[in-house]
Amino acid sequence: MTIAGILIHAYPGHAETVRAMLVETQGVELHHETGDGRFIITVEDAGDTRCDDTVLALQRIPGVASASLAYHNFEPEDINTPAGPSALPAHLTGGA
Amino acid sequence: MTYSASRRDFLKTSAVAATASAAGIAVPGVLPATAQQGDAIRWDKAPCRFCGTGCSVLLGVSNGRVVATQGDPDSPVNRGLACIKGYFLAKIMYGEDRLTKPLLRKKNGKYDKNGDFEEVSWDEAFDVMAEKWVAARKAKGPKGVGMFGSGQWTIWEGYAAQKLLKAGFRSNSLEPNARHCMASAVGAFMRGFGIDEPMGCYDDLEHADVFVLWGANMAEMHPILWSRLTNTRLTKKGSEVHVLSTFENRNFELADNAMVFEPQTDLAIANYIANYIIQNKAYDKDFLDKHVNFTKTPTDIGYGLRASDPREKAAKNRGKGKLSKISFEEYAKSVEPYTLEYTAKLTKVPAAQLEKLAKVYADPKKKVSSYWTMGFNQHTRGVWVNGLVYNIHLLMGKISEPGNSPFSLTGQPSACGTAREVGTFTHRLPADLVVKKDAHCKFAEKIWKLPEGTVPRANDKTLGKTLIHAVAMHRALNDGKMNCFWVMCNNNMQAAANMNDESWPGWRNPDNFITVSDPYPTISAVAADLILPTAMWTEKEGAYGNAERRTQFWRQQVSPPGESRSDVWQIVEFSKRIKVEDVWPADLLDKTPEYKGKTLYDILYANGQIDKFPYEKGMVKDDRGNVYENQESEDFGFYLQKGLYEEYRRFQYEGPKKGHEMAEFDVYHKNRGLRWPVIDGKETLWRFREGYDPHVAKGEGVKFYGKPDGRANIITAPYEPAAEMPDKEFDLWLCTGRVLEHWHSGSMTRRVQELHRAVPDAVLFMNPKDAKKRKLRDGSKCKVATRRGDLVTRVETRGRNRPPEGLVFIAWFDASRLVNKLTLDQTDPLSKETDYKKCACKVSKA
Amino acid sequence: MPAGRSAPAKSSADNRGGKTFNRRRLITDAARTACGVALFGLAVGLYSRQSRSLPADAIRPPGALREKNFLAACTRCGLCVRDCPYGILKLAELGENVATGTPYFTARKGPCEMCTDIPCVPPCPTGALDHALTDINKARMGLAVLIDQETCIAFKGLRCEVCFNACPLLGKAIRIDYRPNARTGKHAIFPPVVSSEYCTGCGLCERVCILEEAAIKVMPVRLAKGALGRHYRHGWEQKQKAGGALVTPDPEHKYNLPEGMDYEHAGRGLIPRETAPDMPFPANPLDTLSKGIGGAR
Amino acid sequence: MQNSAWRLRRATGSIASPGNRAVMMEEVMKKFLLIVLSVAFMSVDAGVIARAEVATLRGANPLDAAAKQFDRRQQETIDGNFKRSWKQQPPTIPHKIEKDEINLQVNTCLRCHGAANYKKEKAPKVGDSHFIAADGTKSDKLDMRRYTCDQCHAPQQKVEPLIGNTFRTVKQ
Repeated sequence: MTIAGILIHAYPGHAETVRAMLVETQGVELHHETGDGRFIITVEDAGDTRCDDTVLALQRIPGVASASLAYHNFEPEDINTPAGPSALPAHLTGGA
Repeated sequence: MTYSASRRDFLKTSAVAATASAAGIAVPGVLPATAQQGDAIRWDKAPCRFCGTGCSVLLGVSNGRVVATQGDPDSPVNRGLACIKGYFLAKIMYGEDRLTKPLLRKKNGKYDKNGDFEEVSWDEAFDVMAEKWVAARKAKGPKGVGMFGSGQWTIWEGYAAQKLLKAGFRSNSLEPNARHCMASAVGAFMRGFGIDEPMGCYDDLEHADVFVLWGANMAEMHPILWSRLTNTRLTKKGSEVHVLSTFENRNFELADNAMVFEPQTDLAIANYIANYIIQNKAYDKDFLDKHVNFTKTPTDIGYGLRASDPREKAAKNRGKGKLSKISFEEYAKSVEPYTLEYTAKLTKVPAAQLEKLAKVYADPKKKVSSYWTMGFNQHTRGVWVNGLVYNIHLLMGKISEPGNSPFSLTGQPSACGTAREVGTFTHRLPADLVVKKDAHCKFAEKIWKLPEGTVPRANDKTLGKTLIHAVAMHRALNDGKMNCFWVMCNNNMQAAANMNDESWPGWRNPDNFITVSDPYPTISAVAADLILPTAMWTEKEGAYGNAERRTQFWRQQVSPPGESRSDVWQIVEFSKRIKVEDVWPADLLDKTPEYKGKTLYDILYANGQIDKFPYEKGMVKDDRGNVYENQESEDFGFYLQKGLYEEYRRFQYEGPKKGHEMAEFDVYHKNRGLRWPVIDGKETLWRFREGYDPHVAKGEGVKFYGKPDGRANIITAPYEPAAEMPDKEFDLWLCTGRVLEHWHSGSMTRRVQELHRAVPDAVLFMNPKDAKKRKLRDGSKCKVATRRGDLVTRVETRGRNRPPEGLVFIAWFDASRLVNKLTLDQTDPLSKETDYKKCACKVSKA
Repeated sequence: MPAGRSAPAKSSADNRGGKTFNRRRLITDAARTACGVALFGLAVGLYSRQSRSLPADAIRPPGALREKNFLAACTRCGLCVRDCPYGILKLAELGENVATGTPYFTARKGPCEMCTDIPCVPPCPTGALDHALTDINKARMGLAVLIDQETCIAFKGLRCEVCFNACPLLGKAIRIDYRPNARTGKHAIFPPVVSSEYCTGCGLCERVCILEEAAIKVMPVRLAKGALGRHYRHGWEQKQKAGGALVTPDPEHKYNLPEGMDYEHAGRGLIPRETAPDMPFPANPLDTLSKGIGGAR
Repeated sequence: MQNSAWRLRRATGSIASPGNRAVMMEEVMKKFLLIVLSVAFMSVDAGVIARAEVATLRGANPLDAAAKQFDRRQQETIDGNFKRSWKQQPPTIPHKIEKDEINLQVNTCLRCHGAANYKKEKAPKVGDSHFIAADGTKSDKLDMRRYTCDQCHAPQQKVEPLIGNTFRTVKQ
């Protein structure tokens, strides 16, 4: 599972078009917009398009000044942690 | 998969937080929340599904599924503990291959013995079955049909089957798999005390000073009792543990006196101890004078093999067991040959160890509890050897009081509660009654509202000899004398001895129609012609009775999968298909004309007694307001389980035999079991002793009231060799048994991955020296062969079981290595219980 | 997970070996266009995939999420380290076996002092340290484990109890489980027993352990704890937690008993009723005294 | 189903030994292969059940024939150590021990793990606790209570479940 957190800077006056493009791009989720042209988005694999290709594509969106990778998590899907008990059983040290 | 989604959400939130943090942007509400889900679980109690210990567990149910278990902290048996099998109880109902529809062998749309299994409706299944059963009953008489049940049946399932066979089909061909398990213990109780089941209870585990384990690998087979015994051994000053076995097992870890003896010579050891007590005049003369008769049993009685076997022809008193009275002096003389020297030589146990054992029995100050299970019961002299240990306890008066207890443990959860107490044996009726006695049959007919003569007598005027025991059933199937066989709640193809020569050809005999009811496709199921999918354990309301006479109930916790139905439902529903005219003769019906034109269901179950407790949906409740289903009662329109139980209970209170009294139905749903006899709501811990047992009057002290004169029998019996001993070709003893992680044929435990991974295969436990002689080593592939068959497995020389030279051990849980292809269908001629512990085999490289 | 896609090779290869083309391209391309902030982010991306197994003696600050989540959330900003008043926390450096840039402490060198205001948690920008943690006693940084009973002198019957006395949750997180000393036959053993219900994993006990190598050690919970299968509960604990039996206890049992005997249903079983008790003290006090002297000899 | 199958693997999987991340990477790779394999195994298995209708734990072996015999159980063999659940747990054995012997004459485990040779053999040394006698005294000789290594240290077997189990805990 690949998930990237990206900070997008839009050129002044292009926020509208950039937002529209971001919303339409598969695998992109818009989480926050500052009002001064900055967007916080997450990107993940979507269908045939992989996260990394999407990130590259982002930079070619007209009106995008920069797309900066701030967070990237990359891990095998759903295998690493067998869901453990949420509460710890208190048997190791106590009782019979 | 939900996990994956939540992980994705978590990572996204982290991504947003990190990005925002890096850019110096404050994003409200992005800190990852770690939500804790509470679990809404309904808890209720149930006895464990496995061994005869009778631990109670609490079952957690959520959304119609069992989701969790815990040992029941309020159970006096296990006080919240569970063994590894109990730990995984929640999983046994969820094997992926649960059967959900009846399956019938068919070809071209019709039943065909050689057809493939096809899904059919319950109607079609029962129609085909009823046709076969009626035809077989008509053509071959009462032995033409037979039913093989279980010590895992609930009490009412056993009782319903008892009525269906003995009253409905008028056939005594009803046996439980407890025949392979407890029959010798029963035989010895009846001969010695005239009443079945132990006089002591598990409290003896805390009260005894000395524990003697005679052929009971408690460490693996009764883990929770073992943990109680261990606690006593480690905390009680002066306590000791003596272990006897034909091979070293986990018990030996705790043994103060560990003895490996030559198979079958336990008979000699018990006699030596009696001799020691007499020689040293240690016996309790007063007790003997007041409470004991001395008797002897016929000797040279054969080995329960087919009559054509040369060993049977050679036996002088084949199958005989009638006791004759002797004097104390005659008894003393009969054990005189068992001197220390002779016994040590015969048994290969060092003399000092034997003497040490004899001394603890002979010490009047030491409280001794003796325990045994299959080592004694699965024995061609099982009734004898059970009795020989009672002899020792009776000689010393060390019986029926806290800590002084000869105690036969059981291997099934309701071997006592169902097989023995309900009496689902060919020769028995409920509450210790027997079909041999006319008065007992008449009493049953009275309770059941049947005309006199309905229940077949053992030697019936019109039906002839009607008794047929488990091993004989397979022989009868093989010979085509029995044509219909219904196996419930056990895996008898894997469990019965001598599969190649008897069971398999018997079941696949083209004349025969075999029905197997099981939750899973066991090897018995695939060997059958009709498979009925069964609701198991807490998918139905049930009751079990454990080895200390404790009766425990449970409610239906979850619905069975698909169309599966409980055994009791199957029995009662099947009875609707049988018209009484098809199975009863006209003269019997003339006595009760009102039964004409009725079905067995009308006569046996809708008889005004069993159907007298009304049932409405939602009426089974606990005191916390939880409502439970009861599928059977809903289907039949009355509280079936309660009706069956309350009718059964009349045998205990109104019958000719006292001492089996249980409390009313509703009482048991509120407690973790009561030990019978329960009189005026009081349970009984130790029987036959004044104060503890309400059936012993004030001033009587001790009274063995199962016998007319109130005296127990000391029964002398000699050492006699086993049926098949190692010889030049087959040079090793083969012993079979269980392991801690798997229960019986493994049909439940092997579907739990954790247990399977712990012990995946049955291996051959062998002495390294024996292995070396055969150019084998630990892990080598080897072929184990007897005169009846062979199998291939791997050698294990370093495992938990360490056989002496000359003996090998294989567990029987492994369906891929059917060890009962090797075993001999030998039985104790008295109890008819199979001896799975001793036959001759050879082992070679494979 | 669809097995047909290239995910396995991609993820398993990670940042080493030959199959990292896509991954590398992503990083390099992204880096090329990145400004200062993005460079920082890149560092995060790289570090987050470093060693995922934390050494047993590295303890995370209070409120740290489960290790895997913590690594995913921590941006290595160092704010928690900055705000630790005792200078206990440090950021892992390259070459250390802890993911570089992440905060941790080593109990034996310097345990968490358990500040009541937990100053290290609030500055965490991402919630890698859970802001919901406001009571330091609820922190679960790790779990103390009496790791070697063979060297712990308390288990030999020597009076030590140093860890017990040092514990900030004295009597709760570490209690003394009194036992008879079977060897001497007349003394007691005072072994410390840790209760995971209370232990915060601060490490004070490990710090103070008088042995050359501590016999009690704080370990990450995942190493220290067994985990019961989720289908199983310990009956007696559930009972205690629920404040009573989950399934109603039996009505009173009655037994057939001879005179002078009682029977306790869930407990001792058969009990002989007390007859006139013997005098608890010997008539002559000197008896006891002399006995004591004799024993000491 | 694949999830639980995987979990079985997980339990015997390894963790990276300090400073040896290459091993960890290999492990991750191995795990993935295992997932793919076990998914394949499961689907084949389910197919068999559907076709044969009633297959027992013997698989498709008819009752009157000999069942397929189990191969000598494969031990999981890895570099480094198996994960331990807790510190006091005796480490499980990550290599084959079939040729090892422990008897009165010889203990071949000690040839590598004994105090004399462990450095040369680059093997983990027998634990320090094994050099403490029952009375608490330390010595440089192995305490004989600890002589039977395989009493506590067990190799791990690779075993597939015979049949799946649909049990779910409340959270699943």
